Amino acid sequence: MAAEPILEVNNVEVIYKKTIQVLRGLSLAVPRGEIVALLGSNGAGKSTTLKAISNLLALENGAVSAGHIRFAGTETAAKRPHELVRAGLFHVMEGRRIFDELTVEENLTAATYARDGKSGSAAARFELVYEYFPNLHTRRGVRAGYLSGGEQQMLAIGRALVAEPQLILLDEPSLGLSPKLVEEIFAIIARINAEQRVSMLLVEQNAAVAFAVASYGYIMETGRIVIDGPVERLTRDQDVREFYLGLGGHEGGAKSYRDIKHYKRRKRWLS
Amino acid sequence: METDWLLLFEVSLAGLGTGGLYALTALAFVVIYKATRVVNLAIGEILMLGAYAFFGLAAGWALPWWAAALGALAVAGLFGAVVERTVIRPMLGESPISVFMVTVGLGSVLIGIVEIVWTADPHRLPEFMPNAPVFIGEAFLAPKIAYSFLVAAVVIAVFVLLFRFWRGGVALRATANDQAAAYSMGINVPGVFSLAWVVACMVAAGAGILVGAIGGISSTMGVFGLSVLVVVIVGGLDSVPGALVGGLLIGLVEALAGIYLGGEYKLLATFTLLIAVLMVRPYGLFGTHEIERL
Amino acid sequence: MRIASAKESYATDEALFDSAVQRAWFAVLLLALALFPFTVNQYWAYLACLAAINVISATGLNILTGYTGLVSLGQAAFMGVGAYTVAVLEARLGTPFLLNLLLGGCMAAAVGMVFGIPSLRVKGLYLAISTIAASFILHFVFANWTSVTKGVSGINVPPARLFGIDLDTPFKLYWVIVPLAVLMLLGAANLFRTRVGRAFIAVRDRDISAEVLGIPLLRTKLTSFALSSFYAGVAGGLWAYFFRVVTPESFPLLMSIFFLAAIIVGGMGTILGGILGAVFMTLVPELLKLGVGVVSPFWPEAAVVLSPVRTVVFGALIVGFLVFEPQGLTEMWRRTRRFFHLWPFKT
Amino acid sequence: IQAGISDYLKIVNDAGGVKGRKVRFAFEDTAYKVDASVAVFNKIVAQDKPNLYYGDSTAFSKTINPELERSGQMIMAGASFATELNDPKKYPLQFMAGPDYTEMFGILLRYIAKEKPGAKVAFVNSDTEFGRDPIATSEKKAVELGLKVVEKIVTPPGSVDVSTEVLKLRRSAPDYTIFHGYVMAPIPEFIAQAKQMGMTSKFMGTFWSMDNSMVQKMGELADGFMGVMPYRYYYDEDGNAPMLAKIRQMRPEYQSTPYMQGFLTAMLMVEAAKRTLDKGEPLTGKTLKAALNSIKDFDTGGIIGVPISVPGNSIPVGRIYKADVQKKLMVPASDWIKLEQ
Amino acid sequence: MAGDGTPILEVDALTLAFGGVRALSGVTFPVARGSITSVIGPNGAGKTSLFNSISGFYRPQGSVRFEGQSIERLAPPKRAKLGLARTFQNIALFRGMTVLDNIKLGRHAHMRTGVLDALFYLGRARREEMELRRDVEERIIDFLEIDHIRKAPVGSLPYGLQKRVELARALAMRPKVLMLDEPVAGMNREETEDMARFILDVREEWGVTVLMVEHDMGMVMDISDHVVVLNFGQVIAQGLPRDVQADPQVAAAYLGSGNVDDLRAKLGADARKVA
Ligand SMILES: Nc1ncnc2c1ncn2[C@@H]1O[C@H](COP(=O)(O)OP(=O)(O)OP(=O)(O)O)[C@@H](O)[C@H]1O
Ligand SMILES: Nc1ncnc2c1ncn2[C@@H]1O[C@H](COP(=O)(O)OP(=O)(O)OP(=O)(O)O)[C@@H](O)[C@H]1O
Ligand SMILES: [Mg+2]
Ligand SMILES: [Mg+2]
Repeated sequence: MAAEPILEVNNVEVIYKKTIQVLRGLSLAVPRGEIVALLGSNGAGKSTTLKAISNLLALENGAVSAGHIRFAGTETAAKRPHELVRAGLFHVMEGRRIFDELTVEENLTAATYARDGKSGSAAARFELVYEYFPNLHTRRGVRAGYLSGGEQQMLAIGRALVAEPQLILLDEPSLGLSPKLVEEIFAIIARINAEQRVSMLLVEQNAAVAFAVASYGYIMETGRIVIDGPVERLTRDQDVREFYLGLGGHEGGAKSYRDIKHYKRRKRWLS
Repeated sequence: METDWLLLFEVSLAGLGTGGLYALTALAFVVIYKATRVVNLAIGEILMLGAYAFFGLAAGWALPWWAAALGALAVAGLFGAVVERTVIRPMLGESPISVFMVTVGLGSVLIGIVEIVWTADPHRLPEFMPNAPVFIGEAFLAPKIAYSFLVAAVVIAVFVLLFRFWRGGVALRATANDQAAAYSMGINVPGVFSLAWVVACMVAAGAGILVGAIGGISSTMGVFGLSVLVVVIVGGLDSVPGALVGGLLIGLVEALAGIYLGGEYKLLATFTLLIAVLMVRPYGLFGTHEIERL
Repeated sequence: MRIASAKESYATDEALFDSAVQRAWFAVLLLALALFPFTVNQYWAYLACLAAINVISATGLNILTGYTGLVSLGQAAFMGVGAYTVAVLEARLGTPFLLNLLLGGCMAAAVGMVFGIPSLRVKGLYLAISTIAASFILHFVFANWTSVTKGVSGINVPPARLFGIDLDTPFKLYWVIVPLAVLMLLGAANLFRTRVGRAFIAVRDRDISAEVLGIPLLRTKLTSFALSSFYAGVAGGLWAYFFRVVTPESFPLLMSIFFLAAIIVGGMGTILGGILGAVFMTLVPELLKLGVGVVSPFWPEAAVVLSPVRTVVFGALIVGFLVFEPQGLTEMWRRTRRFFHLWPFKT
Repeated sequence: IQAGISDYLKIVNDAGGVKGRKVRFAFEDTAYKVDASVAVFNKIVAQDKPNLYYGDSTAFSKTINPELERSGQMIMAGASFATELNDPKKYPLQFMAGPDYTEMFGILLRYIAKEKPGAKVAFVNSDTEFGRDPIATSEKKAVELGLKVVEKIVTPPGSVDVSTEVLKLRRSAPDYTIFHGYVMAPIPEFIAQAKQMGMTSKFMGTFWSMDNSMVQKMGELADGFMGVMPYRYYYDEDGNAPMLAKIRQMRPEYQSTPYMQGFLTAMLMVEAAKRTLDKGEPLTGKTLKAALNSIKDFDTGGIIGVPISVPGNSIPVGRIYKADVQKKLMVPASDWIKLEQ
Repeated sequence: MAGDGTPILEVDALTLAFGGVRALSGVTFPVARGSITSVIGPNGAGKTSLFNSISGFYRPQGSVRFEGQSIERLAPPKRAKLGLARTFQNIALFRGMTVLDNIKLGRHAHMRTGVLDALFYLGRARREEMELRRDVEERIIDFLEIDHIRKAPVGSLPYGLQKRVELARALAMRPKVLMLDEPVAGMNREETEDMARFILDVREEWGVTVLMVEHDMGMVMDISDHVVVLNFGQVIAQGLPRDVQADPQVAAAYLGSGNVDDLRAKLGADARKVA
């Protein structure tokens, strides 16, 4: 990689409540303008990684106990969370975390705080959001808590659009979305990335779609990266195919859930 | 007994006047609740602190009344900032019961401190409001009540406008709704917290000066906060218009109950009203309904 | 970890005290309680009784607030109902002592249920404030229902009689109050081994999901209110026999706050928390007095500021515990135990 | 209060004590909470085995009475002048160093009846046990004296804004308004608003709202405020008051009326103890109380302006004082009024 | 099985509106005894609302029949007692309890212990609790392979295990119909496989009917017997999985291309368009 990456994570360790270690020397990088996927099983520490980057760990009694995180060349530890956001690092948190008591439009208004210090009109960005997600436009006066899961996810991404950041951390954007909407949202993610040159770090369970938009992938288990590489290479990896893409059936095709055995092969990287 | 319309009118006016003070104090309460989801049971004691600070500055240091009032507001603001920083912020994320008990504790500490510094004896504030009686038509209205009502009305109007037209209103509510998410929108969450506490404590202190001017000050004047609690519950914990309407309503009900039933019925009437309102509208008249979904 | 230790049966695993060591400690504790009054003077017997009464009431509140999540500021008023019931029964009808207590509890439970009705619709802090209403409305009744309560001057209560003995000193009452407290605590602990207690916790954690899972909300909440007020009522009844006079001002709102503070300081939602909190909060004023005794030779005015200092300390304790030890004394107790458990291998 | 007690005991002990016995004084603050008071009582009784006890609130006095009788060891007085306690049958071992609240009202009403026969009177009291205490009986008393009780107003405890009550008061246009159950608030605001409305009523208070420093805090409003006081004020130099002189010598700054109360209580207690010992009897509750009741035409050294007796549990004597705003003092407005039993 | 042929659960003309939003309009479909029936549909189509209506949390118009009996007037706890158990879209475990207690809680409606029994913990209370413990341990905990976490507080568990505990709790409810709202959302392939296996086994070994909402088409198509498609609160198609999948209306409203390679191709096209 020639240019300096927009985000660099080096040997980071994270501890919750001074006792529970979750990240154990994790390193990764997001090159400018690229989408990087971060996969891993439940509880591997993906969300924790994102929170460590956006400095939100303290709210959950967590702390980075070792390592460095650099965003656009500066240490993130030196900045407070809202300053990081205003500097262009936007975190779309797991579980959407929309303000359920505010209306849809007020949710977008809240995101304008991320634009403080930026030029350009927020109103134009609102238009853009409503163009990407017409559903939101029809429901803009409704309290967001009453939206369906998918609509809430749209709103969460919409807020990121309003913020106009340089780097978006996306935590499981496909969670609970219909297949069609997943495609649409990922298409929009790809579009945002292409049109606005926004870099993204994408955490996903749906490996197939994640690989469709990302250029590089990391896979983590219990707090550290176990394999990484360009997406093309990862999709050829036997374990990735079986455990993340569900492709390990006979003749390499998709295997059916009806045929699942009651015993499991262990992942190579756990041994 | 024939109805004495003039009395009814005068009593209603007096009730509304007190209601203005309730509304003002309730506003302090609502601001904190809106931004931090803290039910601040110490509001009555903060009001007392404001009144005593004014007393200390005006009677003790012999400052002119306006300087003493500004000083008292500053003291209360500082108090708010310190309390928010040292006590409330560490409680982020704890259960609402815990946080509200913290404010109960704070109230107790304040009472104790005031008693240590100024003893438990009651005092009177120096006079600073015009003394000429106010007549509306034939009806008499105590001047202090009238002027207090004016002050309260102006302050509340300012806040209503602020919440309506200022982006900060959204930031406040967003922060209350989900702190982590508000942070991730670029909202300065600790800043919002501090601001809310500072402003609310100043409003409460202002109310305290007015209340003290009317009824004198003592270490038990915090019970004023109890009526205010009824006001915010009836109006809705997070609603500025609710504070206003609730304040006037409770003021009126207390006044009428006091006259037509007797003083011992005042509290009974307001609390009965409280339960009745809650049975019909569980979130008060204007409070936001909690979203309940599965 | 405990999971690893093999249990012979589910029954032992479900027992209140699940190891022989724990049972032994419990026996020692009971013995200590039995010997206590013989080793101290009347003053300490008095304090022990008062603490035990507070423990009962705090445990009741813990059932409602700590376990069911319904914040109540009416506990003192419900105690008042119990106390008045007992006072009226004893002074007017002269019915037997233990029966009066039971009826006092039941009366309080009934009144508690009535004030619990709003809890179906009214949630959280709105509910907390509406229980303050209970406090004031009941106070009004005590003060103005003169034909029964004798109004503001209150009712004098003859001493309790048991087996022909007048229980008129703390020393004698100790033998009723403390065993009763132990029994009621065991009852509360049992509760949370069964479906009833689980339903309470479920309502606290997520009430609407609980309903879909088969827990009738109103019924559960009212049960909790009733139980909690029953404990309050019995505590109030004992209070009446203990202080021998009941007036409307005996059960102020401040007392309800005291109980809430006690369970917070002790640790909400644990039986031990109610005990530790109530005992601790009862003793703190006494400790302060000791402190004043120590400094008064150097600072003669100390006794004069004792009262405001007590107010400050009361508040500071609540704040301090919530900020620095949100799980309360129970958590400190556990930590200490863990320390001795591991000692000397680890700090 | 405790300063008054300890000062008098110091005088006694300096003079050699009671029949050679020193009087020891143990003090604890109770914050006027019944359970705290009872705790203190038990502690002091257990540790010091006293013969003389000074309690605080009415509720405490009532609560502790059974215990007092049971132990039979001591007599007790307290800060409360509750009418109920003034019943030697129910409270045989207690007394108060002044008139009870009903007697205070009685003194006020007698004064009014003399000044302005047939006057219209209004009672304003707080909705507390303390506030309600004398109201019902005093109303009868007023009628007996030919006065008209035109209004009775009750304010909730701790209420600050009384404008509606003042409106109500104005409608009844009383000649005299008696406040009871307050220390200060809301009396000043009551008077202020009443004056603004042009009311001509005279305003009166009872013991706890009559301390000079309190009254003077009302400033201008205090002008004309009067009330009943069983003791001489600290600065009162009229008449022959050697004890007051002594107090002024011990404590150069103003001492409040509760100080006087404590002082006099201690005086009576010591006197009772002395008389008991004189008779050669042991110090028990019964003997002490009997000795106390034997006190007849006792000279208080000027604390009270006339010789007193303690026929039952109270000393039904008092005097009307009136605030003088110029001098910032309470000055006598009547002679000493003694109620016959 | 009694009443063979008749569906165990029939939803008939359910209509539900929130303000202006029609969450359900005239939804009608049967759930055959012993089947795995899936409900799919776009976000906001009303699937969760449908579940909430069946379990009694919402009160829609129309009727719900369970084993031939109308239940739309019954309160939620009564329905639970009849054998309608469910899990929730957003995990709804009781954070203050251990895994074991969470599971035990599911049995609440089937127990009779009263407050007095509970206080004394004798007789009925003790007997019932012991029975419950044995049943939970031997049938549910073993079956779902969660013995290692039975004493853990649920709050600290990873997401996948939490979902499994929810399933365990639903099983403790003695379900006849088990309603699962997005059982594998947020799970990776491997965990999804585990869950699919449990669902199949529950049906095989316990004879429980399963009604499920899920967006993971792979799993839905593989294991369901019957699929119901909702869109804007209306049933737009139902039938065998492959028939539904072939329905063009369903594909347009819900499925998208269903093929990642297509997605990639489309994205590539988008990107080129921009460039
Ligand atoms: N606030 C917290 N306190 C203690 N432990 C925590 C906390 N948050 C997360 N953990 C633990 O840290 C580990 C990693 O959590 P994290 O949420 O980062 O996982 P994840 O990879 O995002 O999983 P998922 O796919 O479920 O979102 C888990 O074992 C979790 O239990
Ligand atoms: N309590 C409510 N108040 C108002 N509107 C509601 C409520 N519950 C649901 N809705 C609305 O009803 C519609 C259906 O919601 P529902 O949650 O049933 O969708 P869903 O099919 O489960 O979607 P998803 O797949 O995203 O979970 C949505 O538009 C939602 O906004
Ligand atoms: Mg995660
Ligand atoms: Mg749904």
